[in-house]
Amino acid sequence: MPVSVKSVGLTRIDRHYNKGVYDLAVEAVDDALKDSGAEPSYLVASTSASLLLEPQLDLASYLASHLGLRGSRALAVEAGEASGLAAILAGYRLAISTGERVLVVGVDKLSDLPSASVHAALKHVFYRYGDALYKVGHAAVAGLLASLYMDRFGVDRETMSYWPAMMHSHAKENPYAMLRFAVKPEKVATAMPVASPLTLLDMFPLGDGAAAVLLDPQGGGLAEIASVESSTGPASIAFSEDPLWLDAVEESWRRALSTAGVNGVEVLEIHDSYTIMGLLILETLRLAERGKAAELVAEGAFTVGGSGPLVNASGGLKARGHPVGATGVYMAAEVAMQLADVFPGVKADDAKTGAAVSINGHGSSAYTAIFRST
Amino acid sequence: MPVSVKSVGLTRIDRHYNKGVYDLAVEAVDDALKDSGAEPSYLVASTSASLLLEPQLDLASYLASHLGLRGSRALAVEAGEASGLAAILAGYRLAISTGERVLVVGVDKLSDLPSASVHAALKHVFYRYGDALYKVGHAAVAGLLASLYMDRFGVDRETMSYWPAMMHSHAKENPYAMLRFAVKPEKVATAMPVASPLTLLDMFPLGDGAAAVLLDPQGGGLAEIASVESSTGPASIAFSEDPLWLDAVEESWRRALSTAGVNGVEVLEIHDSYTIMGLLILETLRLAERGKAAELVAEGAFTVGGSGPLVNASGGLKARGHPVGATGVYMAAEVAMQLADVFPGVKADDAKTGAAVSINGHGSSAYTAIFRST
Amino acid sequence: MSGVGGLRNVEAWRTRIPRYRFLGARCKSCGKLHYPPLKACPYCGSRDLEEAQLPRQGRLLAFTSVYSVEEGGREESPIFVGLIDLGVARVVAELTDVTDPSRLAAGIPVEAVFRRISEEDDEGVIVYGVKFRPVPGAGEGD
Amino acid sequence: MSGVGGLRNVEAWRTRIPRYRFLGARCKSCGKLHYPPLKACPYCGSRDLEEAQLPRQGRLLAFTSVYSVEEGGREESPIFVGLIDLGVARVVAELTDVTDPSRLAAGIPVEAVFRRISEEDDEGVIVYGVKFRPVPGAGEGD
Ligand SMILES: [Zn+2]
Ligand SMILES: [Zn+2]
Repeated sequence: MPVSVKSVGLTRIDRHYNKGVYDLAVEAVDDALKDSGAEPSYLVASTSASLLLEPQLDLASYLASHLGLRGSRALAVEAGEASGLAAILAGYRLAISTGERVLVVGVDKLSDLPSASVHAALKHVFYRYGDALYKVGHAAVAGLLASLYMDRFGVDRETMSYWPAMMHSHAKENPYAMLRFAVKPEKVATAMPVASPLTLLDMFPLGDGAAAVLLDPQGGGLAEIASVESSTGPASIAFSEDPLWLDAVEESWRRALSTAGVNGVEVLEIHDSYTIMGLLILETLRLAERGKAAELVAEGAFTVGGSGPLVNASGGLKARGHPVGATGVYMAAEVAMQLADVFPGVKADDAKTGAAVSINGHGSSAYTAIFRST
Repeated sequence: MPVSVKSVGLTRIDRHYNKGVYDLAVEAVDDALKDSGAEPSYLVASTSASLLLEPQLDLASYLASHLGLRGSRALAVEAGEASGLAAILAGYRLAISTGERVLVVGVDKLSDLPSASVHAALKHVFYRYGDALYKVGHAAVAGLLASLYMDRFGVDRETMSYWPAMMHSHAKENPYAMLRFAVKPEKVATAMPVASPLTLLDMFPLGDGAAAVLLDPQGGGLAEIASVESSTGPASIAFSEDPLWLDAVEESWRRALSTAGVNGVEVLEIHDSYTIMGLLILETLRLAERGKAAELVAEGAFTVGGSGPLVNASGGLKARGHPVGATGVYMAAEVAMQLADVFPGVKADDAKTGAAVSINGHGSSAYTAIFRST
Repeated sequence: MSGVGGLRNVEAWRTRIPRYRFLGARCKSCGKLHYPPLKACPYCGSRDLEEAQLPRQGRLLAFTSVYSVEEGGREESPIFVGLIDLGVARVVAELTDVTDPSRLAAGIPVEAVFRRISEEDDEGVIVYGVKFRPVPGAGEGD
Repeated sequence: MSGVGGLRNVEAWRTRIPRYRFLGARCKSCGKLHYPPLKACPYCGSRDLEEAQLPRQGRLLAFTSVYSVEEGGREESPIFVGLIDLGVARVVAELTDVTDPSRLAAGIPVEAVFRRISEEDDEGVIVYGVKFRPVPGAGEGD
């Protein structure tokens, strides 16, 4: 029997000054367990940036204490920005091989410290002795990739701006999203510069959030897990023959499709920390030809009624938000809700298959989880 | 077919000023893979203190790059001081459920920073808003437990000193140990105080190290994994009816014995960050009556020729060393080597079963791995 | 600060009330108190908790003199830490105003006082909260 | 510094040689060079590597002006970062001596210079290494 996503719980992503990691995590878990009542045997926690900003080792066991799950088996999984899906992978494997219920909880807080400190911490998703060496924060690599992309494919800034606009239009309908307002494409290029050609409107906001997913090897619930796969990629964009092609994404996707026995999916959540990463993932997944993703986005291919799958109905990292260690768990929960037709926002009508694709940084690692409706 | 410890690799624990985490990890992995030649599909990394001291997110994927394992699936597991065995648990479950080889690598560096900074980082194995609140470093809780123990059971300081003496006498024979010299029991009480009644000779040294274990679902190699189990415990010693009884250790041990179908083991590596933790674990495992562990140690019960199992032939955290995130991987490797009769130090003659028991802090979580000879 | 610091500004503010007022939680299911308050009872796991004032008087169950301390605490070494029995709960806390360490002993009465827990750091945050001191005038073992 | 700092003292010392001398590694198996040197070839995974001097002259493939920078870098905002093609290898590096940002463009020649990478922090460590600058006197697109 396949492992299922029995239930999920989400908190709205926001600057939760009055809530700490345990407050947020408990809220998400309460939401996930409110109907099932079933206690999990394993707790897999996923936290990333907070580990550096407000250090806590063995966070998973202290989280178990806050949840009243003393005696459960608890551990934390970390893979940078892909931590959430890495925790789903670990939880899935635990559920399969033990036959026990596994609760996966992603939680992270980015709003407690000044943004300059947060950027210094987030920079460490890149290689410490390489791209993270200079005091340039988190955005530089995305700026380089965007610059390369525009040059190589002759894509103009305005066309790329349809990505954040689409994300905001999706997030408006998602009660869990951090940025629930529309953004016109023409406003993107002239917003505060972050790493040229990218602006603040191309970048994820710094917010706090927690998401919980209860995995059940007895089946039932929102959706089934068809496969969870991953691959590591190069340690730097400098080590890639073609940095605009994300090797780790391609490989994790190929593995996941093959294991799931499907050729594609109808609903998709992908990692768009910056506009360029969303576009490169679309192209690496072959949902758009090279250099054509932005144009397809502008044409509405990936929103409701479009020719492609529905992508980032949540609003994506850009507008739903990106509480680093929690993001992959949000993605998994959102896709499962879509397949059960209970996602409280933009919906993929009658979708039977969905996927979440998460990466760290420029693609030092990538994770793909594929779900099917029950 | 059971998952086996195919091969292991260790670096000597030391203050490796000239080696970083990747240097150490690669050394350990080279040692582990030198004979097998088999490439793993999964890499599970375990790092704990270094995460705070020399931050690197998604360390596992950068480690894969250093190992030439690009395209492998890599993630990091963290459970404080128990991270190493938590990584073994995750790796074991991955190996069972995927049928693929899993390389578990534990690595940590404690010697790069001044010890006051290291104590500030290590303090975070305790609960951030509780026992870790005060500026007292890592040793305070152990001091409290030792003080309680001496009071309650009328154990004198001198009797407890036989633990570090035994650890040093074992470590002398272990080429991978950090402190390879004898310590007389009478020197312990008068060494530099750390957290009264404990002294520097009751405490693990701050060293760097890496250990690698290749898990193979096809069997063969040094030993078989009979079970890996864990349990969370209280968030503080203040929340325990009896803080001298380690609930999480008892539960993880009970679960592991039950799954393995054994009543005990012949060779054992346990977590003795401080003398008192070693004694409390011996008692919680019922290898000594309450309050009698130190006396039994002094009588030689847990060394070669003793009445009990051989405990910490490596020299333990006390003298082999305790590179935090790596320690559990060292333990697993050492027990597997004992069962294959290739441990290059004090040997358990003809042992058929062995175990590693690791905890975080005061026992916020505990892990037990049980091995049997092939 | 080259290593890992204490509570950050916003989190120190967010978590101040229990520390300032010495408020723990009482479990409505098993009746037990604990401090600092978690979101679940550490004894029975129940999530049905209410705020509860902890007594300020207690007895020392055990203490330790910590010498190997972290940065920012070193100049005051040793620092004394106690496991304190408040009757309805136990707490681990720093001991302060220890003028004569030789009088520290299991069983002596101690009382909660409001003190500075960490000095101003680069972020400008000073953390306050409860420490315990030997009850002035009370003899050892009273 | 209230957050997460740069290289620590000992690790800055330990990793200084490749940074000071701009030394990468050449793969004996596939022949490719990379910088900073890893323990395995990023292209073919071979562990059979040898030290290799990187050329100091190259061309800018792409650049970005970074405004949202971390603490310790903010006063110099924007900071320029480039992906540089050295022929035998590519590197990501900070761009320095950019007196006229409007002349930064893909294709311009750049050269390696030895510079301070991070200022003295509380631990007293200053990290030096290679940055790249537009070749003085070379016109845009030369
Ligand atoms: Zn209760
Ligand atoms: Zn090569």
